[in-house]
Amino acid sequence: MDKKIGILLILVLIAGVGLLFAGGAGEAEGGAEAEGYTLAWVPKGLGHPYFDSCYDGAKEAAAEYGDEIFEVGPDDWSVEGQISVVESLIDQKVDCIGIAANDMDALAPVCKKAMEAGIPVVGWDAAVAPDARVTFVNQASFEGLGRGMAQAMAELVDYEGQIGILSATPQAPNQRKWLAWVKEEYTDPKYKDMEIVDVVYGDDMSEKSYDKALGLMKAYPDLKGILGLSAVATPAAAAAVTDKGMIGKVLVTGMGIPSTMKNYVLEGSCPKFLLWNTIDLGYVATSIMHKVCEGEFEGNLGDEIKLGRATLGEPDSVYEVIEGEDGDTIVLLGPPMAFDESNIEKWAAIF
Amino acid sequence: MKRLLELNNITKSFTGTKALSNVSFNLKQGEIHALLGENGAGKSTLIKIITGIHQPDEGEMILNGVEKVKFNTTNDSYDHGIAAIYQDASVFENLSIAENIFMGHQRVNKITRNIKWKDLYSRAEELIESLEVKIKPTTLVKNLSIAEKQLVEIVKALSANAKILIMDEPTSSLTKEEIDHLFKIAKKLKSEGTGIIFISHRLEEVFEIADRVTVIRDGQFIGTENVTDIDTNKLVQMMVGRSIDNFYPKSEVEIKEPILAVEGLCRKGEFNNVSFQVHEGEILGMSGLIGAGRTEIACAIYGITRPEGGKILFNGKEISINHPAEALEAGIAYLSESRGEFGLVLPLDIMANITIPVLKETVKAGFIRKNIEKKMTREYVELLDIRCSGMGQKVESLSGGNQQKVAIAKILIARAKVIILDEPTKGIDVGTKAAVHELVNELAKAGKAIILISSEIPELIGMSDRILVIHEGKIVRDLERKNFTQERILSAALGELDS
Amino acid sequence: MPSIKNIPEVLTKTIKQREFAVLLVNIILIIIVGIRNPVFFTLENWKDLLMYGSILVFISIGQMMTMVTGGIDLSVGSILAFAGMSVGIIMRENPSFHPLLLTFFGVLIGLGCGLFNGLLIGKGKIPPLIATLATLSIFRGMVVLVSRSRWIVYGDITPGFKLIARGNTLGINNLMFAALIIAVLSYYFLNHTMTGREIYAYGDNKLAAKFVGISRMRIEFIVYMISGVLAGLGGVLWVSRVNTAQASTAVGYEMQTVAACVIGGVSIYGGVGSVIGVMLGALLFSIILNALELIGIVDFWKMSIQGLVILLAVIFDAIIAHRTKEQIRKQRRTFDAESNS
Amino acid sequence: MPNPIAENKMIDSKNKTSFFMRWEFILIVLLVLILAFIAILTPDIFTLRNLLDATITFTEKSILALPMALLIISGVIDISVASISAMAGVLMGVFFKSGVDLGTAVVLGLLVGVAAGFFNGVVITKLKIPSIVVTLATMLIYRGVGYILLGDNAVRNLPESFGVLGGAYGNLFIPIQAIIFFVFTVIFGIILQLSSFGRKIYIIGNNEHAALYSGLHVDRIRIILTTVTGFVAALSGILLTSRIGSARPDIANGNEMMVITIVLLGGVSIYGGKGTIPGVFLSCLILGYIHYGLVLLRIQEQVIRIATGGLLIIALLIPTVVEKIRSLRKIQYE
Repeated sequence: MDKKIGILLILVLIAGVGLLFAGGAGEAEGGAEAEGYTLAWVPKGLGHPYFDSCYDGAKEAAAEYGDEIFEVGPDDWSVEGQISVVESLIDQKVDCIGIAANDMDALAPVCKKAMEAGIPVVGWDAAVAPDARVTFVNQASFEGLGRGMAQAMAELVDYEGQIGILSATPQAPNQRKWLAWVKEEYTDPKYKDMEIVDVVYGDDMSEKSYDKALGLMKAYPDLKGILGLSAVATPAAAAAVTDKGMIGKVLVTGMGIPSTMKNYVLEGSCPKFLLWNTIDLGYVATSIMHKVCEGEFEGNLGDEIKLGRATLGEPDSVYEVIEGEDGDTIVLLGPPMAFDESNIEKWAAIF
Repeated sequence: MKRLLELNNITKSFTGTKALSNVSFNLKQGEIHALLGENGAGKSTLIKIITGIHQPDEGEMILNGVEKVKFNTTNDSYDHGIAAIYQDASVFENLSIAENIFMGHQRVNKITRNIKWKDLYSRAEELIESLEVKIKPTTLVKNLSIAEKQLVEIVKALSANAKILIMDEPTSSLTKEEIDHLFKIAKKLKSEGTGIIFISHRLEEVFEIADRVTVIRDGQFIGTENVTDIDTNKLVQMMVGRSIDNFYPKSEVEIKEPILAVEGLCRKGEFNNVSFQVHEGEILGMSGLIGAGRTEIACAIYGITRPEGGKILFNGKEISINHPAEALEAGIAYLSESRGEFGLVLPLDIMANITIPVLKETVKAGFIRKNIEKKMTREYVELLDIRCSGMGQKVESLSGGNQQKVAIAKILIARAKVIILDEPTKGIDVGTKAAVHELVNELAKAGKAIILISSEIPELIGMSDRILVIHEGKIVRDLERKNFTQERILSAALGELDS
Repeated sequence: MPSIKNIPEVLTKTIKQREFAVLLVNIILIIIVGIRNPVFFTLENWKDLLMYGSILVFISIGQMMTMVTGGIDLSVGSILAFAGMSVGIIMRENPSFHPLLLTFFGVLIGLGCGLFNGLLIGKGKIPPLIATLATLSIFRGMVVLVSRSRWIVYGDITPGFKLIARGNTLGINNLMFAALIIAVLSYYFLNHTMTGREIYAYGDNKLAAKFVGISRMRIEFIVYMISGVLAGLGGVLWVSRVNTAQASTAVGYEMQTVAACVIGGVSIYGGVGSVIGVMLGALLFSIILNALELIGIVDFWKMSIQGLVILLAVIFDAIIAHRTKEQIRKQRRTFDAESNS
Repeated sequence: MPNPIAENKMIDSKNKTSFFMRWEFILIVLLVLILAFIAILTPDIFTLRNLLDATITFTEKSILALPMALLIISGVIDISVASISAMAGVLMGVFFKSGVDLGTAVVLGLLVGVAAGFFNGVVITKLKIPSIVVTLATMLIYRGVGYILLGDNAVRNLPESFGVLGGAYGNLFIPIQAIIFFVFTVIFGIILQLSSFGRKIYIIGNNEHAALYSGLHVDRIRIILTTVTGFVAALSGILLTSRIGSARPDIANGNEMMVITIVLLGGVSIYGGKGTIPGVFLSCLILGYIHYGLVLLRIQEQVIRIATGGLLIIALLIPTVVEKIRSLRKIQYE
């Protein structure tokens, strides 16, 4: 009796695990095709809507060029995880790797290794060190977005009062650059009546960000606004404001994904926020990956490439390699785009 | 007289080894039936079959002469009025006495299903009083002495108001007075018609209380006798299959220099102002009730605990011992009374166990050399004639007696000059007992100084050159061999000094 | 025996001492934080604090039961996330479902996970620590699988569902109400029913438990089931409180529950632990988190401070325990020599 | 008199000995199957070079599994190892930044690990607090130290020469990490299986009281073990730091779980007293290559996570089932 159940248990487990293998393998098949290049799409981590919408764009481009593209990433969003993913991609001899680096320097060595192994690396969303990549598709210049968010915040609280900043993980390179630019912008005298009282970190986890936002409002009763520096932080802050019934008293802005921000925009807890078109980001990055494989594109300063379709940033769908803020060479997706009740409905439907 | 219980041709085996084969046994109403046999003879297995912990492979069990029964859990047997007291008090330390007594059988409210605490405690109160003991039923068991825990066990059994009461070595850790008390209770129950199965290694107890005695050896049924029809030697013969003429062969050894001396040793709550000397070649007996402080004194000398006053002199030099290692270094070895817990590493093999104190001697260039280890071990396995399939046999698969021999071998291999033996014959069978006594004498001859702690006064009288009697943590008597008498020692141990 | 008479007092004293100590630390902390930042005393703050604490309380109670049997359940965090995510998805697909129905689903999922643990530990005889270590990864993996990497976001939460955490019952916020109910029920279950007592007995001495016919399997199934159910319920309330569920929801939460138990004086050897102790432990833990927030201690110090608190708690326990043992020893008997000196 | 426990033990021990004979064997079979699995599904990738390279991705955990095995066998567990790794890595970076030359920085980092492990050991043994609780607390403390020191930064641009340690782009045929791992395996294997120290570990793990009464310095030995574990944890943290070329407080997150999984799958008993280094070594490779293989198959991380958990459970169920089958057979024989 006991024995039967014991064995049964094992069988169930084996079956279960087996199925999961099958399931997993199945997912991996996605978009597989005979000819064309094999492109590896490496987000910062799995299970995040932002990166999912990027992948949608990537798949669109891959389909366009008849390439196979697949998504692999660390489920724990760790640097180590991402490194071992790239390690295995090298062994798999994929044709090109597109990566959103969890850490600019930490990923550099392994990306170099990939390049040495003849696998070009294209950065997107978050850069790897310049010498470890062909090029980097920058969704929006850090300056542009940083200053943009700062101004948006200022307009909402009309240039006076305390504001708190809710950022993602402490190490995240983008957030740190944006934060720098936000502070830079606020050095301008016209913001003299505004004060950044605190910068807190929600580790890109909703509930932690949410608790941090509550914490901000508690610790600074006169708080006028919260600036969310990540697609997770902003909705979390807005949710906190809404739940505390502080709509109008505390205003939230920053960057976010339309589908997750829609309700807040309509409720008024976050009347306005910024972002780029994530689908375009994926689309452009993948197109470039293809061109790189074709050898049509080396990412030298001034190189131009024409994409299959127009995008928000480049209506004429021609992109040029320009000088980045850190003196590196990048492809700029375009200006950040503002979402408010006028256009939220439309975009929320898209991503 | 009506037969309460009948076991016919019971056979039981564990993974190949037959623990019992064709054993028959019966219990009459209102009798105390002693069950005897060496360790591993199969007594406990038989008991566990009766209580439903194990199920027999063959054979039948008949209750009250009519009802054929099969017990699958202890509850089944409990429901048929069978209750058992196990040797190793199996209690719930963190629960109250009352809960220990009724665990699994609490009365609950029909509707709310909640335990009726008042009822629980009052019933416990009664039962405890019926034993003329004074303990609050709300006391947590972890605050009781070993003896008191035993009593809780007994009360637990009584609570079942059992028709059949099994006492599995109930006396092994009780003091004389407590034993007498227990026997009073047993007789009372007997007179009320309860049948009692009584297991003990102390033959004198059997003769004192039992009506009939059944002996099993190596899982075989040897025979059932009326106690009045047999004597000790006959019984021993039945148990070991050979007669032991002299239980306590005391050989005269000339006593040399004092080697270990303690002066005014104190430890709060355990013992106070303890002073004595032990000489080379001397066997110093230590008597006293359980918990009188004998083991505590030994532990303090051996470095398990720290004395809080007084000093220890070895060869006249004062030494401080903060760890057993230092004691062994100095030449003092200690054999604990519970070998399972403090003596042996049951899952390891004989070799690994015996060589622990001298591990470094088996090492050459950092590695343990099996051949050296084997040589060292074999010497002692042969010396003590430890019955085993080989030096690689796991100790846990040895019989109690042989386990004890391994523990002793471990002491011997340390080559100590002073050897403290704490209840070396507790719970081991008569055959091994004699062997141990033999060995102790040998050691004395070899000029070792031996401190022999024992609850069996005859043993002490038989073996010792001198006997210290401990009472409530103090040495109350220091007797020369010529003045040994049961009475003197006992009365002193009980604190009734006739000075 | 003269020995026993005075021991119960000693012991009850020390037992009080522990719970008392936790309480004391609580109070001291409250005062200090209150002085440092008056906001602490505002009703708002306490509401947040307790809303956070409530979930911790009842999941810790489940954890306590497993620890009382001498086991541990490391998978509560993952079960919580799994249940929360699944319920969120169900809600997203069928917004019409009644919150209570959803809650029921959550509990059901928790029950399933708990049963699985119970099966491994009770039937499969796998040591709890490892079994739940394994299911910790398994359930966590399931979260991402079922979510198909689409989070449950604010927009997916129906107003009714939000009310689960934010609504009131008899004037008390639902979370706290739930916590209270569960605490009371568990207290009754553990202290006044046979099964409850058998759990303690089993954790205290497994051999003796066998002798009195307590079924090992039954007990272990029960405790891991309860732990799972509470974690499942916790998942629902959690999502309803923070209005989101994602892959990383409640990662490492099991450590917090264990911490709450340890601070509350649950022995990891089994057999010892009280609902009140755990409640106090959980409260202390929540207060610390909240306090760090308010005193504006730099974020990066928090982890170490939490660890330090746990360490101090256990060290304190160890010392008390040691003291008690010495006390009992010294009182076993007194010698004339000492009594006159 | 043998009580039921003792009797059951008897049965267990009989099974276990003959079972543990075969435990490593089972692992070998498992390993072969997995390698075959990889070879068949991805023939072009199945080269020794690749397999060795792959070790890089799990060496840090593997070397840590070795001292952890000793520790668990001695009846203690340390779940703060991952935190020690992170702390050591960060401190090394911080020292280096503060101008100390690299070598010294590394040594200092290792010393930090030693100190941390020593602290664990002392609290566990001297205050007699269960190790899992102590290390649960120190896990948070140590992990926190990294954040306190670096906050939201990471120590970047460590010299390239340092990167060689991690084997990330050292062009030797065998990655340094792999070498370290194999050497460590041999060392720890000898210590546990052949030396008297190893014997003492088994004795303590099986019955610490008996060990004490036989004159073994139980506390001392356990402190030594926790300290060694701390040291190796630090080393593992530094290797990791070298591999990712920057010192950061968030590395090695959750490694403790992985390490324990390795150790237990290797046949070490969580209750102490049982287990071997060869077993642990094999389970290192098994788990390492399972992960590697599944990633090659582009199976998502979460699935791999589940698979690993499932594997652990299956491994742990085997003894129970084997035992049941045996005992049933036995009874039929009678």
